[in-house]
Amino acid sequence: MVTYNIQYFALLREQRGLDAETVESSAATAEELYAELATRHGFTLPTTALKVAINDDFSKWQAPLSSGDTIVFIPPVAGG
Amino acid sequence: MVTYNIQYFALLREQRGLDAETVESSAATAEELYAELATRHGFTLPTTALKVAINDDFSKWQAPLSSGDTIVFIPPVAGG
Amino acid sequence: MPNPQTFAISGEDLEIENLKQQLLDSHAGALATFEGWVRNHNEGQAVERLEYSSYPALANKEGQRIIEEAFEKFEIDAAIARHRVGMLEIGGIAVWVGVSAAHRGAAFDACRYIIEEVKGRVPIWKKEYYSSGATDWVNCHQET
Amino acid sequence: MPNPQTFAISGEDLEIENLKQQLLDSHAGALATFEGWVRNHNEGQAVERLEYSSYPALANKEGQRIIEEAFEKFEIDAAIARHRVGMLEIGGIAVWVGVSAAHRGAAFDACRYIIEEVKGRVPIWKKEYYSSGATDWVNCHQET
Repeated sequence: MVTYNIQYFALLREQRGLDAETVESSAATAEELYAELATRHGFTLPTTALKVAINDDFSKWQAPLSSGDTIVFIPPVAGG
Repeated sequence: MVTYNIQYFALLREQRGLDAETVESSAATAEELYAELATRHGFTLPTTALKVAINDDFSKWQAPLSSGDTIVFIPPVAGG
Repeated sequence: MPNPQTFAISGEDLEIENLKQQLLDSHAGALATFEGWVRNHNEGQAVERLEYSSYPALANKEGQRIIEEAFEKFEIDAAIARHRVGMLEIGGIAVWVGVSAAHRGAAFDACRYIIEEVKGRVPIWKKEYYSSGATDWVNCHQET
Repeated sequence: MPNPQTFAISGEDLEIENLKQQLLDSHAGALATFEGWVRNHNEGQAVERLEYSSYPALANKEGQRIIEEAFEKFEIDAAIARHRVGMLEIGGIAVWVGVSAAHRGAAFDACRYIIEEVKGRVPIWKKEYYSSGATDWVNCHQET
């Protein structure tokens, strides 16, 4: 089990009821981590609708995570 | 011979040294009238570079003129 | 629908904030604008100032037609265009076009249409005054 | 070249005259701008106000990248983009983009590129508050 820092924005923040949390997980990729959190917290957005950022940069869902990484799941953007 | 009112703008005003004049001419079209005035005053622009307005509307060079018409020869525009 | 004030030739400095306010409309979501400023050079020559002149009766009529065409071609809410005449210094605003629309694509398309057509069709002329002391009527180099 | 202030997320009202002044440059002849305002309706629902939020660290980085891309793609002199976050009322300005260039085509193209990319890529979200009392995160309707 490793430690990840998760930040939540927009709809995910609302569904989680938190801005950020630290989780212990055996997930090796962002994709696995989201699946775990979505099940636990009832997130409605599929990964196909999301992007992911690791340590404040866009990343692939399959990129390997390291302990202490900050992960952000990015709901569909709607600026402007 | 009929009477035409001519207004000059931009380069033609400079070459004629007048804003406007009334001329007596036997020209039946704007094209004939311009040829006559260009010869008399040394205008440098060819009709292919000009447009013409009769009574404040764009017109064809071959449109027949009537006595008392106001004719403007329009140098290449350069707004903006 | 365009109103009679949508296009005008102006002998005074353009009051852009004021013009923009006229485009404010709670229905509109997008505003595209274009400003043309006097540049300090043209085709390699140092420009000191510019003089714009127009054939007002036809310029206003043709400008108005262009705005009406923009309303026919694009889904826009409001459009305003102003062209300055008289002597302008470097950095002075020569032309301003603003278009509001529900969607940005139409606002951009109409704004660009209006400025292109104004530059191509409206009887306005530009005389450049160069640092060398020479002057020139822009676009008038063809000889008979 | 773009400077670090070219793109920013702002929690305060955008001061557009001030931003425009930053684009003034005696070399530039053309300024294209885009403003996005809060509309009073969206997809048939009456909107009372909007709340924009962002993921600031990545939003600023991605916004800056977009401006740099615009400099690579188009012959422009300067570009500024600002996006408001927080609660906005109808008619409030959500986003502003301004691009100056020697020629109008590049100014329009770059301005449009920047706003399209900002809307498509920058992590900013919009929550609509309807007259009915309901709220909605725009674009978040897909289900797992």
